[in-house]
Amino acid sequence: MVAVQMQDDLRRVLDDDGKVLLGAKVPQVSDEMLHKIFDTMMLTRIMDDRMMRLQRQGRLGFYMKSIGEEASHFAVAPLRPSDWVFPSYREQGAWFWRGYSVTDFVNQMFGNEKDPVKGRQMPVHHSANWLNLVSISSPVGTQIPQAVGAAQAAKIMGKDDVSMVYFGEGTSSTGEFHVGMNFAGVWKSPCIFVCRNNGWAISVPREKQTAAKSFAAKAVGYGMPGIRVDGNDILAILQVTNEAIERARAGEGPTLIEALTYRVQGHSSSDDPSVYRDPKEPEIWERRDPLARLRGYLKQRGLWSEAAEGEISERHNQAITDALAAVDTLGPPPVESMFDDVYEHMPWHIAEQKAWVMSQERTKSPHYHH
Amino acid sequence: MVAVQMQDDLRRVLDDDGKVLLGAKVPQVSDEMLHKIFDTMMLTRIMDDRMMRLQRQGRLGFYMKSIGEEASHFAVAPLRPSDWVFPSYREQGAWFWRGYSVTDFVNQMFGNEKDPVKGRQMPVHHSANWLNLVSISSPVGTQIPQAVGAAQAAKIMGKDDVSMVYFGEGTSSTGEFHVGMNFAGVWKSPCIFVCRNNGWAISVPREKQTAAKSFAAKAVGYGMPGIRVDGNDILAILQVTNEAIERARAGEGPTLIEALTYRVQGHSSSDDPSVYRDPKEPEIWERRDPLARLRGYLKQRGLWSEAAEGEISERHNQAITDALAAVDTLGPPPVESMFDDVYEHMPWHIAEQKAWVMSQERTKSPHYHH
Amino acid sequence: MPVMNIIEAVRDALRTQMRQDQRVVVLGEDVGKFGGVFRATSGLHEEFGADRVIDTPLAEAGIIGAAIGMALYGLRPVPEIQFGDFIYPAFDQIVNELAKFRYRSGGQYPCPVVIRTPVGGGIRGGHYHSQSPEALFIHTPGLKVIAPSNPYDAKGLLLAAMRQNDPVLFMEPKRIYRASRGEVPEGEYELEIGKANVVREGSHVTVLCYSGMVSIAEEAAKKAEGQGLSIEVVDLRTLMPFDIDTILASVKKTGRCVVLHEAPKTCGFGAELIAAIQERAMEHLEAPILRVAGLDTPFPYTLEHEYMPNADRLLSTVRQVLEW
Amino acid sequence: MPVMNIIEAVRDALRTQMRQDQRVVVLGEDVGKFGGVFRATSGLHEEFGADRVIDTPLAEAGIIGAAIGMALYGLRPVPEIQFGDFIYPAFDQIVNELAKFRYRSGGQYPCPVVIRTPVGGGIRGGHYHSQSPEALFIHTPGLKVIAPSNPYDAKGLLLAAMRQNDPVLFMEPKRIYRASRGEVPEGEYELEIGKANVVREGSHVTVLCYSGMVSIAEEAAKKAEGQGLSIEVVDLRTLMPFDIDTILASVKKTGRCVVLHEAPKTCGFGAELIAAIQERAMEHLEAPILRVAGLDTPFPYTLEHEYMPNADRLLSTVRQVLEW
Ligand SMILES: Cc1ncc(C[n+]2csc(CCOP(=O)(O)OP(=O)(O)O)c2C)c(N)n1
Ligand SMILES: Cc1ncc(C[n+]2csc(CCOP(=O)(O)OP(=O)(O)O)c2C)c(N)n1
Ligand SMILES: [Mg+2]
Ligand SMILES: [Mg+2]
Repeated sequence: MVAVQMQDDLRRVLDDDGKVLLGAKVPQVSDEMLHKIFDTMMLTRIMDDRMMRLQRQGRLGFYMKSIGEEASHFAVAPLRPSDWVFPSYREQGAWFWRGYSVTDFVNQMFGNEKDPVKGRQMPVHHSANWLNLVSISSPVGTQIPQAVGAAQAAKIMGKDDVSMVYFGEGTSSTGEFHVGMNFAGVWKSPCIFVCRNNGWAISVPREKQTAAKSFAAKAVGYGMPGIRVDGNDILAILQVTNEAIERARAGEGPTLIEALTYRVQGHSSSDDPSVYRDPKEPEIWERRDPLARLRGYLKQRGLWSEAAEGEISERHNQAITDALAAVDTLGPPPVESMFDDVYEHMPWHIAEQKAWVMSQERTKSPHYHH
Repeated sequence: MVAVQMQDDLRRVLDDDGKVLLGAKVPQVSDEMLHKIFDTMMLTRIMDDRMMRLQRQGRLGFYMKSIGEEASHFAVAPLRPSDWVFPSYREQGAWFWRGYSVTDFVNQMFGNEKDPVKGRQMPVHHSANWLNLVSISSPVGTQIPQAVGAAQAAKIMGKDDVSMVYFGEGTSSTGEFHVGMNFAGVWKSPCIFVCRNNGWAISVPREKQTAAKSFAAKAVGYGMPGIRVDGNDILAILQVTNEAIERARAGEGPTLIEALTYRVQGHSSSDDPSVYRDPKEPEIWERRDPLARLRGYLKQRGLWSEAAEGEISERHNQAITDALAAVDTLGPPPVESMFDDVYEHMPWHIAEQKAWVMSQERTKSPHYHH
Repeated sequence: MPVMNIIEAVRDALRTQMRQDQRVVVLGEDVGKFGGVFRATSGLHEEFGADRVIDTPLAEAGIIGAAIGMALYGLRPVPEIQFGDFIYPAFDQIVNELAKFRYRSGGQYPCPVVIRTPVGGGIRGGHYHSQSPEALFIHTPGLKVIAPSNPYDAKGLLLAAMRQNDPVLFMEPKRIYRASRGEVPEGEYELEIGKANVVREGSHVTVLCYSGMVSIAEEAAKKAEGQGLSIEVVDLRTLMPFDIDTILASVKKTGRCVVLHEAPKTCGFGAELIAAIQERAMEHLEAPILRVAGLDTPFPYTLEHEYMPNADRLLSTVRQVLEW
Repeated sequence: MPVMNIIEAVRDALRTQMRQDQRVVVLGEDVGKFGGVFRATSGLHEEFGADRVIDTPLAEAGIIGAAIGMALYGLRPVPEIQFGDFIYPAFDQIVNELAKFRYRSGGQYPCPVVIRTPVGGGIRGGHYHSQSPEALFIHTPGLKVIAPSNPYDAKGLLLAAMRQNDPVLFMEPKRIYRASRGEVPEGEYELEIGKANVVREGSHVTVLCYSGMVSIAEEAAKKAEGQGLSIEVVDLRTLMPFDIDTILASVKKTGRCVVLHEAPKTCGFGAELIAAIQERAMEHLEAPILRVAGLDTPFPYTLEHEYMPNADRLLSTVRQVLEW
């Protein structure tokens, strides 16, 4: 898992310091896009840090970091706004890239009255229909056949939108992975499958998820191309997703991308990886940090300065601080709202329960924190 | 699908007439075993014919033929009695090979008082725990992870038994196929997966089940060997299953076998294939009939005579006639028995329902036929 | 008005709506060229093409998962699950995804998928071609559950289902797919979802039923009539949300009630009806509400007619309630 | 006697039985080295090795499917489903296979699999880490369903479950996994499956409850006591088969009853209890039986304590029943 450099089926453009590898083809990416990716990757990392700190302070119920895996989030970068994205729970960068605001993000964490999903779901379960970012759910893998359905719907409706779906390597063990991949293969749906192989599914290492040589190899069973890419190499990510999107849009069908990366921290704020893995393992991967590599590349291209990074960092930190300050003034969603959206129109039995609950003594939700 | 001869990844030993192909390695099979296979294959075909005729006469509720696919049933031939078999619904030959009697078979068809499963399930849903043949269920694919569990249990308990599981190519699309194959790969379970690729899943042709090059190719995704074999070539079947069983018993793990064959008739007695497929298609395959090819091979080896075949045919027909005659004297299972076996000991609520039903006017089951 | 059976009425509803609304697509196992194992979609593939009448690989989780994605993107999928007994591989997609999409996204993502599936026994189908799983879905907030008993209702309710914006489980009574015949208007009409139908008025006892059991109740009511016993038969038609007003009105009138369904008794929908009625109308009840239901065993093969409720059992239970 | 919490009691039951019976194996996601996300299996991997404490790939259908095969071959698997909310991918294996194996094989193939899974809300888990799916399994003939409320019962019932021959769904109340503490005997003992426990005697009204709701009922009963109101609290412990005798005895004594559960009200287990009681003891009922239950919405996050039943709601409903 560690010896990434030695795997010759792996697409790479940058070395671990962010230098372009000898003979590597650099994808066409505008400086503007590179800047924006760097900026958004910074935001992602800063947000992770801030949220995790809040969680440790007991102010937030739950959080899931993605540190070390952020490059894979930008597989969405070459998409058009009209394309659809079906995320799992660990691609914060994809949300910010598409325009999800720091305020929405923070409000969702708190499940407060401004939470776009009205306090209905746990932290990190976003939804933004105005960005074609589909509601995240906890059961892993369910989004995979859904993404295929959306891709196929576009095709049926004569549009050239594509779908992109994210999931972890552990999730490739689910039945949903199989049925989704298989439908896409048969239907030639314009769907791009991004498997973030971060080495771990909670405490279970990837060797216990599959005996296949790689996750990309699974594409063979579905008659689609499977590509392994260094998931910490932003240029390689952009290269392979560009290709996959082009294929999909041209009607040539789906692609499976395995982004080889590493879950540097615990699975979530509830996890303690020291129980099940060697604390040395993350250290090796930290040297391959995607943000540092992008920074290295930008430096070489003369696109980076300490001042600029300082400005980015400050701006994002400030935005988060502002959003958190606003949070202090926000309460939970109104109790009445708990009964909305089960159906389009409230049926009698829910109306009855609502009336009853509202007539009862109010429960003060013991864990609604500011 | 038709051009079997041209597929070079396909294991074959016999040509379409039953002659050994130039350079083919003939597996070690005793004359006795060949005789027994021929005998059992004859029984399978005769049984199919007789049952289907009964069904057409309205005496039987339902039937599923396997004509043209019988060679694949004898993948079980190299197994030991202590090995376990998880069949689907279309491997009659496997049951007879292991010692399931004509009488049991016929009684199961009628769901009568002598039915080994007590009239609980539809025709062709056998169960024979004394032969390590596991109860068939209609939901396809469910037996696949179960077979892996049994195989793994043997390993855990330090026995060298193996499991063999049958399913159709359509069933490879289910989530259960994936999770079963994947567990077996990771666990290196002694499990042999036999995919009967008979070209059709009811009305759906194999091209609509997968975009993979073959079903055997799916093994790549699970880190196990996948072997394509001419499913109408009994010697090739014995060869590949021998190899797979040896590997499994030696602790080298699972194998996926795709037996390429063809569903010559309708899916079941309820089906009408003329609605969805070219009636010429089966004709081509009839020329590749596994029974005729085995007969051809036996002839060449001097192991066949018309008289012997006549005897076999007569013996089996007589056994079926006898079993059917006995059926005429048998009634349905007693109504009381309907309440047994839900649990080991009958709980109060079922006892109460039993008492109530027995106190009610008896319903004469309108479709209990003799 | 043309006379149709239930299969024809379902097909007519699908065809009518597909002609009107380009967004409606049908998908499932064998629904294409073959027209479905019960032929409910026969002719649709020819008329609307393979893009809108889609044969899928054999995977119910894929059928429903894909249908969800299609609905999110803007289609109106009407997936078929070949038998109700095979809906369980899609259970997670239905109860954790489809049912909760609107709610969990704060109303952002409605998910209008209408799942059609044949249910019920009496066709010599044994364990796996006979089940009645409605209770599992009624217990799942976010789903509507519809269970028509005749061609007229089937068409009107299916049309209504395809024109509203919530996920629906549409259960079709396969035993009487062809046996139940009746006049069905051509073209469009809708029956209101959530409204029961008093198919037969009576004064002594109310029988609540739905799907394949309605004809059994009617048969019993007819028999009873000769014996001076007046049974009111209420066909619930929609099980979620069920029509509490019609139910209460009838039970208050008769003072007695029996619930009839095919699914196993314990924790079946009958239990909910009883609980809901006694919560609201106990003072009107002159006897306990009893159930005639499927037995708490898996569905058997040979003895299926001993397993299933029938008119005699219903009448004997009605008498028990009357004599209480 | 040692004092344990529920997690410790479950672990102790597993360890005790695994020491006694070589056939017992544990399998599931993260149950090995990590010892389970709730640490219920912690230490077992070290003691019994990777062959008997098995980390599986991430697939619930595989976990249950494999467990079935293991049980058929002769092991005694005790699979863990990480959260009750994630049991649905295995739904087909549980309801169509595990539950029916003995029956469909004419008694040839018993299938003794004990599925452990944490259930219930109150841990800030939102939609997908809070559900209480018992009704779905109670409605499935062939399964036993057990739902202990405290460490003593958890160990005694889990031991009993692992020593009998039917499939069991063993639901553990995760909210009080650590909060509920009590004396638990060392070594072996069994509680009889199917027996309820009158945890508190009372004369005015019976409250039927189980799992995480028992402590809520006790809290309410304590509060009520000060107000001269005597509540009898019955902890059902086993939901299938439920202990009709104890239930009826209590309800006949008090004449009034409230059912308390976390799962959504409609078609929940409460409905069955009500139906069963009024069928058998209507003449003893002085008021309708009311339910205090989860609401008929998906389980929310922020407002989970508005969603879940609590002592105040129970008391207000008890008063409603008393004043009827
Ligand atoms: C169906 C289902 N089963 C179990 C879980 C519990 N669970 C949450 S995340 C997770 C591991 C997922 O690993 P992977 O797919 O590799 O994604 P990663 O967390 O590494 O990003 C598990 C088992 C779940 N959410 N859904
Ligand atoms: C889970 C499930 N879905 C649907 C069905 C209905 N069905 C029965 S057999 C069948 C086709 C199976 O095809 P295949 O696996 O190729 O086996 P074959 O019949 O060709 O032997 C279908 C769809 C089923 N039995 N189980
Ligand atoms: Mg992972
Ligand atoms: Mg087939």
